[in-house]
Amino acid sequence: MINKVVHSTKEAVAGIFDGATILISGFGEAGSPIELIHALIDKGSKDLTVISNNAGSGNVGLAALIENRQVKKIICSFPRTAISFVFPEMYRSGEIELELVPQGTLAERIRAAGAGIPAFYTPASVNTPLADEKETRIFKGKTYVMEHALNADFSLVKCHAADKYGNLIYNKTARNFGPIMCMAAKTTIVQARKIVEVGQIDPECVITPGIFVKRIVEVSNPADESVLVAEKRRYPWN
Amino acid sequence: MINKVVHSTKEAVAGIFDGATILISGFGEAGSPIELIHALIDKGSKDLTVISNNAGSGNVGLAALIENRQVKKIICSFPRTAISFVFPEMYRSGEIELELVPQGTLAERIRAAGAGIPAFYTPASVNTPLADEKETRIFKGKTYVMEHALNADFSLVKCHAADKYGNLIYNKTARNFGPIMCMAAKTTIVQARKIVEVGQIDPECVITPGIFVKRIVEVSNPADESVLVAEKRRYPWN
Amino acid sequence: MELKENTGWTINEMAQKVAMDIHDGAYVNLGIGIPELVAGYIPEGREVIYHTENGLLGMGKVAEKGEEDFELVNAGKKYITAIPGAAYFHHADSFAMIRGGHIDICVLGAYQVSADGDLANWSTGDPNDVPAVGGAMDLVAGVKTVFVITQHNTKNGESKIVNKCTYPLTGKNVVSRIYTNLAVIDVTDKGLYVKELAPGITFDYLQQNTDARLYQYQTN
Amino acid sequence: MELKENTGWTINEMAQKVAMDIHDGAYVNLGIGIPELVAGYIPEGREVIYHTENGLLGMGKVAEKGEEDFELVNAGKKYITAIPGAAYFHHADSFAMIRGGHIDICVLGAYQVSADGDLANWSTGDPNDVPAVGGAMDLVAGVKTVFVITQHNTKNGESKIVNKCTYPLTGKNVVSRIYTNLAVIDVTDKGLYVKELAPGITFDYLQQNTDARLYQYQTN
Repeated sequence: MINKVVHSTKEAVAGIFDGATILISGFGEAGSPIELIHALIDKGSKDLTVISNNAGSGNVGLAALIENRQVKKIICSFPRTAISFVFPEMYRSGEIELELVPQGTLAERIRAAGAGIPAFYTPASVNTPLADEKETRIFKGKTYVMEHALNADFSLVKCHAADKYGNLIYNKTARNFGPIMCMAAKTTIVQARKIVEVGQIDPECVITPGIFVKRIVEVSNPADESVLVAEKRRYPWN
Repeated sequence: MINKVVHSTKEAVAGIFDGATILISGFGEAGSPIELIHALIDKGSKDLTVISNNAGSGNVGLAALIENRQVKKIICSFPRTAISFVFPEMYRSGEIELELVPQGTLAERIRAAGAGIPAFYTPASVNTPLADEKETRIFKGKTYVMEHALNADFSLVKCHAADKYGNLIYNKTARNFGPIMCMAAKTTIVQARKIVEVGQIDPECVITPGIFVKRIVEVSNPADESVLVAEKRRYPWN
Repeated sequence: MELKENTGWTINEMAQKVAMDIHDGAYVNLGIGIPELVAGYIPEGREVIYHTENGLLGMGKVAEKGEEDFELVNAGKKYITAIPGAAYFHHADSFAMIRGGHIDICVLGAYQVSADGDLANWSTGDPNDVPAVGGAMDLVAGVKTVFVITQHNTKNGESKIVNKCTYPLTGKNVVSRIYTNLAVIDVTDKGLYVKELAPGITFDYLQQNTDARLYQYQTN
Repeated sequence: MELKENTGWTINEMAQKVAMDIHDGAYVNLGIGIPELVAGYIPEGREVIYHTENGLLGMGKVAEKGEEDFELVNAGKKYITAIPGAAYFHHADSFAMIRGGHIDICVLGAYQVSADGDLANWSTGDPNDVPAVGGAMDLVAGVKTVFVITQHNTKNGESKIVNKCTYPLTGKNVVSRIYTNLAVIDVTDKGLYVKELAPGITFDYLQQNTDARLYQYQTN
């Protein structure tokens, strides 16, 4: 019988191998699966390619994963924020690779991966350095750039509630990349604030249908990244 | 102040011009905006190109629009059903043009139009007659066909409830093409079973955000197409 | 040798054979018609989630008489129900599930299947027919495993399992396994291998009623 | 002639100028920073719906101190609120709104704007800077009307309105109107036309502090 619930974040991140490509949800701290990321730090998988909108803050979550030298490349739209220093320093010293992608193109490339679309055309970035060396094409007199799907081996996603089928709902703007990242990975791993009974999520309001989810772990009191950053916490915990 | 509610289906279909391209929601009768279609029959706009999954049943709704010689071309995945005869007869006699599109490609072309994607690649229909004369391309060793966005001038959509901002929710599988059709037309016209106060639709459960909707009309007791067909009704009403 | 109608398995037995090959936890899309029977034969203890491409994951049984909801239908436009834990979505999302390789198994009917696993099931090419395709081409292009369930021969006794399809294709090289009234046949890189014969059907009889060359698995 | 800091309109007056040009019922995306001020100056009687590209239509005011919700932020990661009638959605849907031409107006800051309406606002090209683009390229490519709000000159007195951008472009031929502390300038096919001058600013003064050639609308 179907039950995708696992009982620890350690179990949730099992099998994430060296060299894997991983989608990580979140827009800044909102929707960032910080406990799953910390479990991945504990696991120690290396040479990861991470696809995420930002590159982390302070010394926790995604920034800590980068600081722990587990990420060789990040595919990202906005790798700097007010309190980010880990990625910028490693980027300047050439220790990490960056593929900069416009935010909407990033989202659409992830959605395309989930939808079985290998490539599509977008007007964003045409005539800019980010379209250099990319194929362009004119449709109805307007120039577009061809962009490829961003498939991944794993995705780490935070949601509000899940049932054992893997149906998910999110909370407010913490939804952001979650639904499309769930679609685009071979193995989607979700941390939910609560796990509810099958049938408790209104079928009209399911945001991620269970088919896209492989493992769910309940993290009922997830850390607030901004609080950890303000307190100058560091993972592994200092 | 924003209020997209109009007070009659006649007012709702105002401005639909001869030669317009119109998206019509529904999968069979579920989600078919039959009252808006009838208003369009009353209006009499001609030489329409209709994009819809099916081609109507009996002598009401979309079938009646076709029978009334208002449609010159239909873009469709499945133009025959158990009780469809209007389209098949006119098709055989060469009175209406058909562009047959696989259902998923139809959906994706509509979504692409709404999302500003002029073209994309799909594996569906490769090596079949429906890909004849279409451009193909190989990505990672697999062949795909390029498909273009299906933009429209108008869309006629049925939903369950709407607020005056145009936020919409749907009912069960009557959702089908509604949300993507709302995105893909210059002017989206919606019939809602009920109009509710702004704020009554949970922002987490809005399916079509109001930005995609131009006009809403309340049709509180929409006809059931299958009942009309069983009763051999004909529009204009016999 | 003439093929009698209803030789071998009944349609329900064929559906049962398919059902046995659907694993616990599978996400399954059943085509319109005979494939719909499969849902009735999933063995006890297995939970299967049905997808219907018009926008529902977690399709339940057909609606009881008098309980029909005109806005709750399956791809065949039958009135159905939804299970607890179901989800509704729009067509682009529904076909993202299909095209994106998220559905494990689909079960489809066929006009013809070729030795290479090509499928023809949407058009006989008859110019008098109104062409209609629905989701068939998306399903065969995107679903991980495509099962075909079909009578072995047409009513005129022609083989549906052919060297090369003469009807317009739905997809090339897409079918994994064929369930007919006479046999279960695997489509492999090395040809069509007979996995199981219906009671009373011999390999030779099967081959005589099949255009395409068949092979037997070696047992030793 | 030397340009004094704070010559002409204040930032708030500039934001007010922009707000006056936003029509009732408009769907608007405000960039991070100065553009955010615009929301405070929408005239009474006009209803404007704000889109924030991280997944909300119907953004309300900034959250009150102590009322912040860590999961309700805008594109600048500020804690905000949502209005009644708001809707949440994922990033692909959010950028479908942008790319698909559904947003009426966006208001962005600028490093440089060219006479052709080219915009540079994401990178100074400094190799020591970590490049970051966010949604700027999608916004200028997709939103119907792009307004720029910016100081007319840099802190070093250089003109931000140039013949040709020297910084990396965000988009080519995308800006409709520029609101600076000195003037409101329309980007037209025939060049940059001055729509309004700040109090005490003459056309000649403006031209002297602007690299690109400016034109005056003919009044007769």
